[in-house]
This record gives sequence, structure tokens and C-alpha cells, in this order.
Amino acid sequence: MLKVKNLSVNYGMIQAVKDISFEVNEGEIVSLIGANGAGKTTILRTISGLVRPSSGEIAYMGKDIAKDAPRKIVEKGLIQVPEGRHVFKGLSVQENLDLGSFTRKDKQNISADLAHVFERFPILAERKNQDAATLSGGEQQMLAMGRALMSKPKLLLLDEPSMGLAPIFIKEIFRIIQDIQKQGTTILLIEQNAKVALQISDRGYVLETGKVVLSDTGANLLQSDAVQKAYLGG
Amino acid sequence: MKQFNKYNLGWFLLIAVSGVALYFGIFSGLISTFQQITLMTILINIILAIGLNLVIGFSGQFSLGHAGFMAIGAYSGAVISKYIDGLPGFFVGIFVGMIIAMFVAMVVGIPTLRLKGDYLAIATLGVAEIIRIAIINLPNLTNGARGISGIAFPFESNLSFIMVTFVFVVVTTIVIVNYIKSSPGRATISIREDEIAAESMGINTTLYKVIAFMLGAMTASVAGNIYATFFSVINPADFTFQKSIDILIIVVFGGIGSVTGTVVAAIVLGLLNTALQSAGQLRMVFYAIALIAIMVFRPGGLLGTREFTISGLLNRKKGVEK
Amino acid sequence: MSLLEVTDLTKNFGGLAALSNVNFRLEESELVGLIGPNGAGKTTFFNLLTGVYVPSEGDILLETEGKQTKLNGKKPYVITDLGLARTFQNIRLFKDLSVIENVMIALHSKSGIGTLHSIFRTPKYYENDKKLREESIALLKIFKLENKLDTLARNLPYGEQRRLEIVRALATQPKILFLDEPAAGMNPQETAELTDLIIQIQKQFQITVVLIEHDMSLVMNVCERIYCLEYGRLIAEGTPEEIQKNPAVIKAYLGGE
Amino acid sequence: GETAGSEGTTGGDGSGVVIGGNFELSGGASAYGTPMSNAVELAVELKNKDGGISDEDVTYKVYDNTSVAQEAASVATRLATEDKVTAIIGPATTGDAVAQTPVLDRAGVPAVLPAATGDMVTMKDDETVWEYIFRVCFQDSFQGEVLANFAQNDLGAKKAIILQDNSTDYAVGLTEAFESVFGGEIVSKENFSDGDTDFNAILTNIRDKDFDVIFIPGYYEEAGLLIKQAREMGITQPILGPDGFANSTLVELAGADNVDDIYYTGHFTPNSENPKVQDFLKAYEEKFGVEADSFAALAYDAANLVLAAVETAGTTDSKAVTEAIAKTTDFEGVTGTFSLDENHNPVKSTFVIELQDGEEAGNTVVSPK
Amino acid sequence: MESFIQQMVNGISLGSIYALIALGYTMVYGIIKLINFAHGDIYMVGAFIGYGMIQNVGLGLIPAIVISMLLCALLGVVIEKIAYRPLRGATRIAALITAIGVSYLLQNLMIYFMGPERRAFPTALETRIFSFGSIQVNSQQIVIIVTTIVLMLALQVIVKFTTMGKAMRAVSTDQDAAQLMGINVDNVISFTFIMGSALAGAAGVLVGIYYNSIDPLMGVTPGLKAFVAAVFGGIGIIPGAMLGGYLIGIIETMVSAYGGSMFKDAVVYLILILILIVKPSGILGKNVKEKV
Ligand SMILES: Nc1ncnc2c1ncn2[C@@H]1O[C@H](COP(=O)(O)OP(=O)(O)OP(=O)(O)O)[C@@H](O)[C@H]1O
Ligand SMILES: Nc1ncnc2c1ncn2[C@@H]1O[C@H](COP(=O)(O)OP(=O)(O)OP(=O)(O)O)[C@@H](O)[C@H]1O
Ligand SMILES: [Mg+2]
Ligand SMILES: [Mg+2]
Repeated sequence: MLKVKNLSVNYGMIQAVKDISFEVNEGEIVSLIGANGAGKTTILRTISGLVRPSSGEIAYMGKDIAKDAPRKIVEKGLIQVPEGRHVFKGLSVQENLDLGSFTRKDKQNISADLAHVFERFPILAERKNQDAATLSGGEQQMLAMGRALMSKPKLLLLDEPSMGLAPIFIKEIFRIIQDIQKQGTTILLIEQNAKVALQISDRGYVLETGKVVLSDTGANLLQSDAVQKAYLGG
Repeated sequence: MKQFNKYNLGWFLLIAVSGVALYFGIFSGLISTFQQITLMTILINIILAIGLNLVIGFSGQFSLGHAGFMAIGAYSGAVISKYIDGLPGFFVGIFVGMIIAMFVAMVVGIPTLRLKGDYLAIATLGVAEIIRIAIINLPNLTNGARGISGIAFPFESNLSFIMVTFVFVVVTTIVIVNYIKSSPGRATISIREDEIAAESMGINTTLYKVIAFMLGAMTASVAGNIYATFFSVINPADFTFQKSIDILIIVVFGGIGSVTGTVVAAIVLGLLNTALQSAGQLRMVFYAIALIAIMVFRPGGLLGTREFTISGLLNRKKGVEK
Repeated sequence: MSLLEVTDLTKNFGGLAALSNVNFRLEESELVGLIGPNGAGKTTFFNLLTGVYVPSEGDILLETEGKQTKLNGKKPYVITDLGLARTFQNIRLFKDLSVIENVMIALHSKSGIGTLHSIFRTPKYYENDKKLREESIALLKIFKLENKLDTLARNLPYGEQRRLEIVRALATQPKILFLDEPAAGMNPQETAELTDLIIQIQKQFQITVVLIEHDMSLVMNVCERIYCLEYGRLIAEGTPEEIQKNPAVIKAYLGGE
Repeated sequence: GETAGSEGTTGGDGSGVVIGGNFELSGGASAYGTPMSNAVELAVELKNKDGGISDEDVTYKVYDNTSVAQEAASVATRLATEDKVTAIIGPATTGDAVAQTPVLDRAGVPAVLPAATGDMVTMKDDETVWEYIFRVCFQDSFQGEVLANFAQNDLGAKKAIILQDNSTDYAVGLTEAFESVFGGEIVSKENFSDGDTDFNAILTNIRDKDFDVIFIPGYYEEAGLLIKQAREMGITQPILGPDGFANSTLVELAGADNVDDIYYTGHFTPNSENPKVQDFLKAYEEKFGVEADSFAALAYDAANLVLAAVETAGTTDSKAVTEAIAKTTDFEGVTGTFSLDENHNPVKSTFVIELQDGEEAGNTVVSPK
Repeated sequence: MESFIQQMVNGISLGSIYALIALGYTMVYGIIKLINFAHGDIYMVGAFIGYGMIQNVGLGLIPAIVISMLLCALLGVVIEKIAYRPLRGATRIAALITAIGVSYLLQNLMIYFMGPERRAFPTALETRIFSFGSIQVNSQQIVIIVTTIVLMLALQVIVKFTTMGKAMRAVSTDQDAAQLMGINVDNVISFTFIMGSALAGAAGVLVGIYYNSIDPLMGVTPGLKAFVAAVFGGIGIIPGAMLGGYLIGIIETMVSAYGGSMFKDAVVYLILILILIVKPSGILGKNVKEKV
């Protein structure tokens, strides 16, 4: 479904992503794991068109999207929950969710989906009219997730969705991710919480300073010594 | 002194060389009378812009009222020179102007510096207008809208006054740079970076904002005084909002938060302005185009927030060698 | 008399009670955890104690030299001077300043020098500046940041930014240090290192540490006592063992296995 | 400042005459500076068509001072010391003119001011005259006096109201002169600011007051709108104004219907039968496509006065030309025939022009005592 | 009392002019946080276009306004593309300086081509004066007040209830996230400029008619006052800009009315500062403390 080939990305002089290739097949959950600064976020931003690659290809459903504007990419169903949440501060929770469905054509289903999101994140229903800026950190994370779901993603890009969530909710969020997958959405996941991430992933890639150093099925990676040591705390 | 390292020495040499060059340039007539006016305008603008850069670039407070403090200095100097003759009059005028400007900045700053961004801009703009209107309406002291002309020139020649002004530029720069590169200066910069965090680190934000504002006001006052003495006529219309904007342009053009950038910008704009005098009716058209083009191609200003440094120069050389 | 006593602390935002009638106390040199579901009011609690918000009701009393000082309504910088320091949930470093400058700024209020000394570069200024530098470097060493002195804070990786925030807070020479989710965005490896570090500084500086954290491996390992909030109310208080077994906490926060 | 290094520079180097222009071509006063510069250009062009001076073309060199005093000083210095002009014409406003005075005094280059009417422009603080500064317009004190006399004698006014822009020295000087001569009562004084377009507040204020005449010391740009709004509000008393009214746009701005009982002091009337005036008007309109106003007329006279002085002096040496200018007697210009007095002011009469129905309905000539 | 009411009428109609310009100002201001100092000059250009259409082409008032709005919208888009877009990532003050550059450029090009002098605007709307006792209101005042209120409401509807409005508000808070929602940020910003500039164009013609006078520097003072009004009302808040405009107009008039014409602007600023000290984020601004 998504095929990234020989991707490199530079910020000025810094090469954040170096010649990376990976792919995500329809219906899969694929994890990218790696230490801070490994370039994970950069990859997602590049896929969404917010950052331009210096070289390489990004093919989505067989078409090259490396040069498309972000909104074109969104229209194709490639939706991202960005790192740091990026909720629209100053807009209410409800308005944030509305913006999630900005490009959708099937207006008649929107209200049903909204109800669905409120069901998944009851706190958001409670805070419907609150300014998103004043939400707690975890609440914002949920809002960002809910907003993405409102756009009916075909491929969902998640950048550390469990950050700042209470333990009870971390479990919930991973359940939700699996749930979404079951309903037919493909998922590319970035997580610090590598253990849980790999548990639910079909496949995973391990990044180190901009390069892929390992790739395998989720289960195999969980077992691998290198991953155990570096990312799972021994 | 152990603090007198090679970087300071480099700066010292640069200043000394510029000073000597200025002296001989004027003395020998290489710098013509007309060029001296441009030169003085540049020097005055450097003082003004460095002070404003402290307020805007380093403490992060958006002030649009710099001309008001310049007016305070100009009028203090002009009025006092009527009562005290000669050089003492000039220096007393400078001193009194600084004190008044400092006091006004404090009184105005304490309540208004709580305001953020554009709200502060409006408030400071208002203060400058109030100062100007007060000057217009105090005809006994300030001669109202007619302004004051024939302000005493207590120096032997342009040469000596330009050298005195040069010293003022150097002193202002050193004072501001010393301040910025010190513990209270860092506290001031932290307010620009993140006011809430600064306050949580124990920084009394109001205090440091007001100090920066007062220092800015005092330097503006000095510049105003020099302006009045050099041009020998002043008028409330010289200190409008437009003047504040002119200074702001220099600050932004040089790079907000860069002292050396400010100096470079004042020089470049001063020369550009003089060069455009002969463009007749198109003068301001060209100036406007230049302004837009410069900002479009260098949005961060000439030097950004970086400083031109002697150490940078020395180290770069080293880099090349290795 | 406890080091810090909070009684009936309440904060309302419009109609929303973010915190209601919270009672809380801290003793000298304790390591205390504060947990609770998202939106329970933990960060709000920190904000009230450190003066960022003014309480709607209740008292915050700090013991200083045998007397109790009321902190309600005091400005953040005054409270910091009295010995409360914090980090932020959403990192708030001075991004365009270098690592060492970030720390030196925090040292300013306790050991910085006056404006006139700075402008005129008196010998005292040089002495002081040297002292500030040395103290900063000493602190940064503890956190293994000593080789990044001149890096801009914004260019640090996330984990190091979090550590720098802790150094900066420590530099204000606090009696009580409040850490808001210091392990967020860290991988298990880094979290484990952080755990050791927190214990180490608590011992070395003899300070009280209050920790908000969702990572139970950290909380349960370092905290001596834990408070748990839900919907702005205190629902439990106790040792890690007690908390882990507390049904209310399990239901609201930990989740059943 | 002091001009060290340039010993008493004198303009001109023997080859052709260079006349300098120091004008407001942009900025707030460009509406006055631009026609002036145009008129000087025209005067020079006509002179050259006529064979120039001593068979050499006169050059006109103008710089824009952007209506800023500091720039006016800089431009004057440039003209005097770099371009070595024989004489300077301009700037337009009193404020800018004053700024160039010390510069020219040191450089020893004369300037003839077309329209700087401020009383002290040619005089130092100690009441002695600035050697190099001249003007071809009458002064504010004279205008104010003429208008005050006109109000009480011709209009029989006993109570006056003054509406002024107190941020300009122009209005301040005129008001002072008017007040000192006017024998009746000043019922009220109201202020507006430069660039204002809405005067309803102050007009509402005076509407119900008892008065006979309104004096507006200001320029046509504001006065036109003031007249319009006053007449529409039903204020019918006569309105007096200074030479700043002298532009046909005044009538357009106010609307011809509203322009009744307006009296102002003019340097010049386009209705004059003097062929010099008519030739000037025609040539100006041909060259620039707009009607010449009195600012243009004054600048035209200033330029011709300078050119005549250069011819009289027979040299481009500034000092000699200055002396020749000072000795000007019975100069025949488009704004009348005049001589310069010992204070470098023209001894000339003024017209008090009356407007009715938007048309010039007559003029009274008032000569100085 | 009657004169008080008359002065209120004066204040409201003066305020309407400020409000009219401030609306367009705050629109752009709210979305991209640009202090668009050139706004007053676009208004000036609008007035000149209206002048040309009525005087030289002989159009009626309504077509003149429409054409002026269209051309100003075009001008706004061009300015945005050339001068502001390259500065998207730069500091706000840098963009402000560019705006000042554009402002100078428009003023001086107009001076260059049209001459600096003030000119009378052709009478395109017969003035009718309505008297209520000694209180007078004229038809143009009514036109301007009504237009201002209608435009304010229309803008409010656009921003609050349309898809474009939603996109605008998203862009105003987080451009990256807006792109991730599939919003075309460039289009939204262009649209904002189109709206703002068209409003300025309409205001230019209306004010030309109202005062019967236009000149190349006519945008300077109202532009500054509109900026003050927009900030005073609360940055980016559309009803706030209107309210700010009205308040400044009324305060100015009242200060003049009660003997303060000498200190008019000083008093106005003083009152503004005092109000801001009490309400630091403008009259209608919500004083939300930043969540930390
Ligand atoms: N805007 C930028 N300008 C310059 N360098 C950047 C920028 N954004 C990221 N970098 C650098 O690029 C590298 C990769 O960063 P990225 O954010 O992609 O890492 P990451 O794997 O997502 O890390 P984390 O786990 O901390 O989120 C880092 O070294 C970072 O400092
Ligand atoms: N300024 C404010 N205005 C309105 N509501 C607010 C404000 N600040 C916080 N809240 C609300 O108060 C509640 C408590 O927020 P707080 O940030 O303290 O939660 P928290 O316990 O830190 O949660 P998290 O673990 O997600 O960070 C939240 O529901 C939040 O929406
Ligand atoms: Mg990342
Ligand atoms: Mg929190």
C-alpha cells in the first residue's frame, strides 16, 4: 500500500533520514521504533508532505506522492496524528473534530462517526465546548486521535499516540488501534513503548540515526536480543 | 587584566581603528561636509536602534514608542542649553534627559509591560504620542509646534562633535552588550524565550522588562540630545510614529537580537537613503522596493540573531587551516 | 509542622472544578508521586503550588525558618525564591539559548549579580560569572550534559531536553522539586536511567521531590508515598504497595489485568 | 554642526549656473513641494529657451527631502557643498526651511523660500537677520493682521471663532497674529489634527454659539472639508483663511454650493489681467497638465528672482549673488511687484479674495504699512 | 442633551469609518497574525479606483464599488504572493516591515502617477439631511453605518459558519495541522487577503463619497487608527474590531466635544491604555491564561 524507497531527508546541513526503505501492506500494523532523534517523526512528516525529501520515492497505492501537496495526500486517505498533538488551540473540541472531516465527501455519515468518536473517548464528549488549548495533555492526545478518525483514514500514521496517557488509557489506545485495523484501516505506528507496539504489530523496523538497522515481524523483533537491550530496557 | 583576552583586544582594535579613520577622514576633508551629515545620522541611528533592539530583540517586548523617548532627550538638551552655556550645558542636558526618560519609562513601563505583543505596541505607541502632544501643548517650555531653533552648538567644530558622538556610540554599545552578556541580561533574554518558564526559574520578569525598557529609553534620550545639538533645530513633528518605525526598520533589518546586525543595518540604510536622495520623486518608491526586497530575501535580517564576532572570524580561519 | 501543607485546595475554571478540596502534605526529603487519569488535575495542582494559577479556595503553606508562609497568590518568581522549583509537562526550555545559558539563568535569582556591576564589568562581575559557570557545569555533569554546553536547547534530542529541564529546576536551589511527567517520550531504557538519576539527586541535594508520571515502572520504583487524583479529588494516598492494591486506583487509573 | 574642513565654500565654478531645489516631493508636504519644484523647473526651462545666462544653460538640481526636517538639512548641505549650487530654492514648509538655515549660513549659499510664511524664518533669535535666507511670500503676522482687520472693518465682526491645527507652526503663528490685532472677542478656539477629515465634533460644538466670523488658519486640504461640513450643518457665518486656502481644490472639496462668504489672503490671483500671470498659467498647465496654484506661482517668482540676481551679479559666486538678491527692488513677478526689505522679506501687498458660489467674487488689495 | 446626542451621532459615524477599515484589517490579522500596515493604502487605492470609475469612466456608485472591490482583491492577492508569502516562516516583526514597505510603495507610486494633492471625489450620492429637532443625520452617514454593520455580520457568518471560515480559523492556530486536515493553506490565506482587500476597496469608495476628498496619503491615519481599533477590540475578533472602531470614534468626538480638542489624540490614547491595563487582551478578548 505504501512503499518508501531510498528516502533521504535533510534539514539544512543535517541529514535526518538516510536512504531508508520500507513498506506497509494493506491491512497491516507496522511499527517504526528507534531512539530519540532517530528520524521517525521526520519520516512521517515527509510522507504527509510537510517536509520535502532530498531524494527517494514514496509510493502510495502505486502512485508517487513525494511531490504532492499535503492536502492532496490527505484527500487520498493518508492521515497523520502528529507528534506533539497539534490540536487547534482556541477552537473548541467539537470544532477540532469537525475539522477532521474537512475533506470528506460523505457528509451524511459524519455525525455517526462523531458519535463513534465520542463513544471511544467519553471525556471528549464531556468537554465538547471546551477550548482545546486548556485540555490536559492526555486529553489533547485523545482529541488528536479522534480528529484523525473523523477523516476516515485508509492509512493512519500515528506518532507516539500513547505519550502522556494514563496506564489505563494506554491499554485502551492500543485496543483502539487494533480495532481500527480490524475495520480495515492500515496503520503505521511510531512508539517509544516498543514492547506494546511490537506486540500488536505485524511487522516492525528498527531505526538508528536515520537508518534502518533491523526489520522483521513484530514477534521476532520482540525476541531479538538487540531490541531487547536497546529499547526494552534489558 | 586577565579578562582582556584576544577577542576583546580584537574589538578594541576595531573600535580604535574606526575612530582614528573617522578622525583623519574628517580632518583631511576626505569625508565631506555633506557626508558628515550622513555619518551623524548613521551614528545617531545606531544609538537609537541598539537601545530599541535591547527592548524588542532581547527582552522581547514590542515597543512602538521609541521616538517619544528621543523627543524627551532632544527637548531636554535644547531647553537646558538655553540656561547653561557651552559644554557643561550639553552634558547636563544629556544627563537630565536620561533621568527624565528613565523616570517616564519606569512610570509607563510598570503598568503597561504586563501587556503582551501588539497590545503593548499600541500602549507604547500611545505613550509616545502623549509625550509629543504634551510637548506641543507646553509652549512656554518647548515653544510648542514651532519647535526650538538655534540650539547651541558648544563644540569647536563638526570634527570634535562627531568624535564625541562616536564615543557615545561606543559607550552605548558597550553598556548594552555588557548588559546583555551578563547574568541580568540573560534573565532578560529568558523573558523573550518563555516568560512563564522564566518566572518559574525565579526571574522577576516585570523588573527586568522595566530595566530593559528604561535602558532603551535612556539611550534614545541620548540620541535625541545629540540630534538636537547637531541639527540645531527640533520640532515635535520630528518625533512622530514615523520616527519610531524608521528605527524599528533598522532593528529588524539588522536582525532582531543582533547588536552587530543593528550597526551594519544602520550603516547600510543610511547610505542607501543618501544615495536615493537624487532619485527625486521616485526616492521613496525605490526605498520601499528595497525594503521589501531585503526582507523577502533575508527574512531574518542581515545577520539574523547571530552576531558578527571577532572570535567567529578567528575560529573560522582556524577551521580552514585544519 | 510539615514542610508543605496544602488544605482544601480548589481550582475552578468557569464551571469546571479542575481540583476540589485537595489536602496534601510533604515532609522533608521525601519522594512523593502524584498519579491519576488524564485530566484529573495533576498539572493544575503543580500550577497552583508554583503560582502559575491562583487557587479558588484553600491554603498552601510552606515552612520557612520555623514559620509557615502562605504561598497563595504569590508570584511564581517569589515562590521559586522560597524554594519551590518545577519542570513542565510540555517542555519549556529557553530554546534559542545554549544549554549552559539555560542553567545560568536559573541560577540568577539566587546568585546572580546586579545590573550596575554587569554594565561596568567590575571585578565582582567576573568573579560571579565564573562562579555561575562553574556551578552550572557541575550540575550539568550530574546529568551527563557537560559535553553539550554550547548546544542550543532546541537542538537537543527529546530525552536530553527533559533532563536539561530538571537541571534548570535544580539550579534554582529548591527545597522541593516538582517534576511533571519527566519520562514522557522516553524509551524504557532511558526511563530506567532517569529513575536512578532522580533517586541520586534526591539523596545528593537532600530535597523533596514530587513526581507526576504515568510510567508505573518509574513511579513505583522511586516513590515513598503516592497520591492519586481523579476528577480533581484525592481518591487515595499511600505507599506504592498500598496504591497498587487500592481498588479505586485500579479502577480509575491502573486498569485491571 | 560646524563645517570644518570646507572653508566658506562658494557655489558655482564658473561654468553655467546651477540652481538647487530642496523640496518635499514625497511625504506629508508633497502636495506643496511638488508644484513648487515644477514651477522652478518651468522657470529654468523658459530661461534656457531665452538663451540662458551668459549664453549658458541654467541647470536645476533637485533632491527630495521627504518632508523631514533632518533630510532638508542633509539635502541643503549636499546642494551647497557637493553640487556647489549658486542658490537654493525651497523647502516649502517653515519647519523644513528652518532646518536648512544653519547649514546654509555656514556654507554661505543663499536660499529663497517660496512659501515659508513663519515670522522668524529670516531672523535669528537675537533679532538680527540670517544673511543667506530670503523669501518671496509675506509673513504670517501680516496675513493675520490683514485678516483681523478685514474681519472687523469690512465684515463688521465682533465675535470670532478660531479653528486651528495646533500641531503646525503655521496655524500657531497666524492665530497669534490674528488674536493680537482683532479687537473683538474670541468666543472659542478649537483644534483638529493634521490629516483629519471629520470635523463634525468641533463644528457641533460651535454651532449654537454666538459669533460673527470663523477664522481657519490652515491649508485648503482640511479647510475645504471644514467648509463643507460647516455649511451642511447650517453654519452660515463668513469664513476667513490664510494663503493656505489658495488652491482651486478648496472649492471642489467643499462643493461649490457650500462656498459662500469665504475670504482668504492670496499671493496671487489667476484672474489677474497681467500678461505675465496668464503666460505663466498657460505654460504651467501645458507642461504639467494641472492648473498652477499659488505655491507654484511663488516658487516661480523665487526662481526668477534668483536668476535675475545671478544676471545682475554677473557671476555664479554665491556671495555676490546673495548681495544681488538682497538688493532686489521692484521685482515684477506673477505674485506682484515687490522689493526685499532689510529683513529679507518682500514688501508686497496681499489680495483678500472673496469666494461666493464657488467663484472668485472679487478681491481687495491690502498693502503693507 | 441635544448636543450630546448630536455628538454621539458624530462619534458613531466617525467610528463607522474606523470600524469599516478595521474589519478588513482584523480579518487578515486574525488569520496570519500579520499587522498589515498596507491595509490603509489598499483602502486608498480603492478610493482612487472608485474615483476613476465614476469621474473618468462615468460609472454609477454601485458598479464603481464593485470594480474597486475586485481590483483591490486582485491587488491584495498579488501583494500577498510577492511580499508576504516568502516571509511565512519569518518573525512577525519581519513581516510587519515588509508590510510597511508595501505601504510606502503604494503611497509613493500613487503620488508618482496621480500627484500628491488632495482631490475632490465626484458626487455619486446625493446628500440628504434628516433632522430630528436640532439633531442632524445625513444619508451618507446612514449608508456607512448600515454597511459597516452588515459587513460585520456577514464576516462573522463567513468565519463562524462556512467551511472556508472553519479552514481560516484552523490556519490561524496551526498551519501544519491545518495541512494535515487537507486544508489548502495557500488558498485560505489568499482568500483572506481577497476578503480583506475587497473590504478595504469598498471602504475607500464609501469614505471618498462621505468626505468628498481623497489623496495618496489618506490611508495613513485611518490605517493606524484601524490597527489601534483592531487591537483594542481584541486581536482577530471581528465584532471586536467594529466595537474598537466605534469606541475610538466616539471617544475622539467626545473629547473634542467637551473642550479637549487640543489634547484629543493624547486623551484617546490615555483612555486606551487605561482600558488595556484593565483588560489586557482587548475589550472582547478572552483573557485566557496560557495552559502550562
Ligand atoms: N526542523 C528541524 N530542523 C533541524 N533539525 C531537525 C528538525 N527537526 C528534526 N531535526 C533533527 O533531525 C533528527 C531526527 O529528528 P526526528 O524528530 O525525526 O526524530 P524522532 O526519531 O522522531 O525522535 P523522537 O523519538 O525524539 O521523537 C534529530 O537529530 C533532530 O534534531
Ligand atoms: N485554563 C484552563 N481552563 C479550563 N480548563 C482547564 C484549564 N486548565 C486545565 N483545565 C482542565 O482541568 C482539568 C485538569 O487538567 P490538568 O492539566 O491538571 O490534568 P492532568 O491531571 O495534568 O492530566 P494529564 O495527565 O493528561 O496531563 C482538565 O480536564 C483540563 O481540561
Ligand atoms: Mg518524534
Ligand atoms: Mg498534566
